[in-house]
Amino acid sequence: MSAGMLPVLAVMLPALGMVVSLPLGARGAERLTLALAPLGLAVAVAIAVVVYGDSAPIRHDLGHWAPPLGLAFRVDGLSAAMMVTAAVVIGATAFFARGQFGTAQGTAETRRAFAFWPLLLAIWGATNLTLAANDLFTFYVALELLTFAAMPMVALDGKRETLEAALRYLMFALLGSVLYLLGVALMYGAAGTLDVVVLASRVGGSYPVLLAAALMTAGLLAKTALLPLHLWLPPAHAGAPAAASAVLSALVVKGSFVILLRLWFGVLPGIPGPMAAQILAGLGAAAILLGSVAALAQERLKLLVAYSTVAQIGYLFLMFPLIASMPGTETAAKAWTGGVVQAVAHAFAKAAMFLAVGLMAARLGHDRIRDIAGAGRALPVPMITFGLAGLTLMGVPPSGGFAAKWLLLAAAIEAGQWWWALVILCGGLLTGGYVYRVVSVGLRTGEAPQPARGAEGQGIALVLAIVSVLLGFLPLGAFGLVQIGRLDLGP
Amino acid sequence: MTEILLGAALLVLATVMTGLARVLRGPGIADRVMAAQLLGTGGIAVLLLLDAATGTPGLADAALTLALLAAFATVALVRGAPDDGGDPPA
Amino acid sequence: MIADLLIVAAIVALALPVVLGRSAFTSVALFVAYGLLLAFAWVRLDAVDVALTEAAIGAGLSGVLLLGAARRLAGGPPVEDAPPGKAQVALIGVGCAGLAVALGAAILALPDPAPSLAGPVMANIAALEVGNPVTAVLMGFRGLDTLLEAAVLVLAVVALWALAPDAAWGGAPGWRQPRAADGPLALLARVLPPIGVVVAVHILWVGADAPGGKFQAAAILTAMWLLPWMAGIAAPPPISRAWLRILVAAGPVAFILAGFAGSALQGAFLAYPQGYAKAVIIAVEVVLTASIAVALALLVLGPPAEDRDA
Amino acid sequence: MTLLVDVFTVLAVAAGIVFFIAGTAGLIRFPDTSSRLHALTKADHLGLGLVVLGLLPRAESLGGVLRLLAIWGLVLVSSAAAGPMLARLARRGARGG
Amino acid sequence: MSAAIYGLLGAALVGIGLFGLLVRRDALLRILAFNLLGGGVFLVFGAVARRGAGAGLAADPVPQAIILTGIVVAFAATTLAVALVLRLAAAKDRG
Repeated sequence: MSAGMLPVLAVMLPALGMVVSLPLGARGAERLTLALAPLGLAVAVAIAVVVYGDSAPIRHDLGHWAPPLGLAFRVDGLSAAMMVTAAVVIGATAFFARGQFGTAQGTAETRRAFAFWPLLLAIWGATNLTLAANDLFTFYVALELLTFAAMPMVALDGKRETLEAALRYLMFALLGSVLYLLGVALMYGAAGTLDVVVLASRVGGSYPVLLAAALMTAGLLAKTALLPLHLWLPPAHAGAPAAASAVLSALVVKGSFVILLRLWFGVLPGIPGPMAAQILAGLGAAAILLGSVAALAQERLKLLVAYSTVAQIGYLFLMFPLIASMPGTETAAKAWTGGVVQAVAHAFAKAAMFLAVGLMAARLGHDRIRDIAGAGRALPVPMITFGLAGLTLMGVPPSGGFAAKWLLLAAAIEAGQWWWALVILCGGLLTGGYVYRVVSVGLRTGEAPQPARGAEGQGIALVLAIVSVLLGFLPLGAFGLVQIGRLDLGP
Repeated sequence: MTEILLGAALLVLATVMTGLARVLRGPGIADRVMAAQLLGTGGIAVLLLLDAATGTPGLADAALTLALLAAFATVALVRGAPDDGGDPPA
Repeated sequence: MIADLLIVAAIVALALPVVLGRSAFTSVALFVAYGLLLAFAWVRLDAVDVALTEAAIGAGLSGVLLLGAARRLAGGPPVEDAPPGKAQVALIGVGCAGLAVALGAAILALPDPAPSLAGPVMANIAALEVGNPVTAVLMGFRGLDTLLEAAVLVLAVVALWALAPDAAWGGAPGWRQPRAADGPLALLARVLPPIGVVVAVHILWVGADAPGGKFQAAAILTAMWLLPWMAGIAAPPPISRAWLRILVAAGPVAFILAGFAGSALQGAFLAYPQGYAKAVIIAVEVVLTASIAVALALLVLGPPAEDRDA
Repeated sequence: MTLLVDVFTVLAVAAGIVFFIAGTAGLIRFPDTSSRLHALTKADHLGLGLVVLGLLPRAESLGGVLRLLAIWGLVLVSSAAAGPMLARLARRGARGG
Repeated sequence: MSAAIYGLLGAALVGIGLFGLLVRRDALLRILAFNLLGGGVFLVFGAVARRGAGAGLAADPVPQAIILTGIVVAFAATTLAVALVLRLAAAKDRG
């Protein structure tokens, strides 16, 4: 088997699993998902090893039809790193969710169990598709897969508030994808292809291309929930069950972000002016500051974590002006690595945090922050998980979040754009504020904490949090993986 | 002959477009449904005339599809009208 | 030219009141007419394949879906938030008009001669052994998109059922239709489906070489299956039925397996064996048609509803 | 022979168009719903029927003939089925705003 | 020529649909507006396809195939939105 098959497996195994989940029913789908999790992780790791070993992206022309006529998979370092992340997060979530969505032998299928497993697999497959595909329309199909899987995840509880959150999310997401598709149409009209690599050599800064890029960017920002298009995210992510929130925050918003990276630095290297990149990062900075302040002001734990996602997404956009203003330099490489590591570290940390918060809420019967006193004693492991994940979000050394934020900070200073460094520092302080607020209340002695019974799945959440911290211990050379095949440096 | 058939197609098209005024004006639901039905029938005639004139493959099949679906849509419009509860379940 | 202007004017004349209308039912009726007219636009754009799909899905299936919804919501549509103020509406209007103008200008500014893949498609179509270039693109050059789209439909069914109320889980999809005692509808519901099935088979069969194919055939089959249900003379099967679920999943599974067979035999995912390309394509299309038809029908019916037996 | 066919087609199609125009005019001008319904039915049955009749001799194969007839048949059946439903709807005076 | 006309029609439908989506508050009308918007996008794609005529074809088949896929996906999205709106309405009825 050639290495080219690996990306195909990464996409098709979850997709096939999702499809056969329907006839298998809830119990069969659960077992299939748990079996696919290690298999998919092995595929992702193999991809990372091959890409790192060859120092080149994996390519596979589907049906032997090369672009621009056909479709090709292209997995570079960024994709490989994100695929491993996705496999770990999905696998961890799957094992975590067994308690809540498992179907015991001989019991009837419930709606929630029926839906959860195929939706989880769909999110996995669609995420891998955004990472492997290299065609603007295939990206569109991947975006729709993500939306169709994420929307019912939000509404899984079936309560009225979650249904409202799901409807609002669906409207945002559909508007986002239709604007994206409009841009795709113009792009094809201007260049006669949708392949990212071929497009880079064909498009100039003509008016239709710029309008197409603007439409696609707007659509993708709505899906990534960058301020001011974030309104749908907090109610959606806070209303979903913990296991669902974990993948929604960790992976789903990253899918559209990766496509945005492909668009800006793959299709259009150097074409969007520095001003556009500054605006994008300005929105990111606003998201960091306002999102963190909003998180500080929340009364409920899950909403706090959701607003924290709004803020952490902001960091991802700081890389745009740094790369755009210093193309091809060491500074751009730093910014790129910083941005990608931020996406990876946030995925682990936020998944861990949502799972931990979910455990606390399930145990305490509520998630009001001022009433969680005593949680530290009753639920020490989730509390530690929350704290560790918080370290990564703050960017405290030696966590993965520190590595990411440090790289971005250094790149900002090298690029002479010190204002972004200031934003990163302020964001770190604000993040520290809301994490501390939760931990300090939680560690206070509360009234009669229940006997410390092990909450199911708390170990899994803890492992994710530890991974998010350990990322910071990786030797710097390992981060070189995400540099491989960077499209802004040419195909 | 081709020109004559094309002209005929255009004439039918113009006619049924005029009928659209009834869809827009109503006032009753029945009127709107009728106008939509005329649009379907006229559309079929237009497609058939175009097919005879140009021989573009697929047009006759499009007319056939339209004939099937127009029947379907009419039923839907009638059944979907507010206050049409049909007869009580037997 | 005159025909084009007529069609364009009529479509705009219908689209505006759809958006501005006061009653949801009227808007939906206008929308159905709009869908029919759009089919003409596709014919004029030399996209007969799309015209067929638009007539079947845009006017037919969407019409049924939206009319049913309008009827159920007739009591009181769920109003989300307060309506925007006049100034805000004006601002949005100007913005949308501006976008439309910018978009129009971009379309007129597209390069001439237009870049196109028509040449490469025709140069390579022989390898796929089908005569309809659109089918060649869907099943060959961009087969991955079609495969994924079939998966999207399965996912949509899962997502739709996930929205069912817990109390209704496992029941038959959709709300129960009142029975039509008056003859004509019942007659139509009995006469039309057999004809429709023949037409669907015909459309699927010619699709390899002429406009037509699985989406169009599937949409017709869906309509034919829904007709007896709409007339109240037949009930859809409960969603827990194994055969129903297998049928929905069969198409994408067959397509993915065919793809992997290509990997094993030809060294690339979705590569068809030489000399058997058409046979494989048609076999996959037949299974896909059945799956898509069932999936579309389930999507139109909606999730099982609580007041089914109320 | 071809000339004869052409003349036949032109006459039949022209007659069909007359019925389409009449049906549309009726739909627009007639004062009440039930008379509009009658006008519409004429257009449906006769207008399309004459067009189909005119095109029949031009069909290239037996399949084409069958398809033309099937199309007309479908429209006849569905219009016949929809008529009473429409009439009932009109009697109840359902208004769509 | 017809490509340009229908391309402009697509642009107009995008504007109309977006306006409806942003201004109307009735969920069903929003779904209709979303469909108009989608129809406009597909028409733009169709105009692009028509412009790409060549090699003996009246239009570029690649965008046409993409439109077909897109129509089916958009329809699936519409069914989900409708189901969600109906479910929400039922939930509200119950209070």
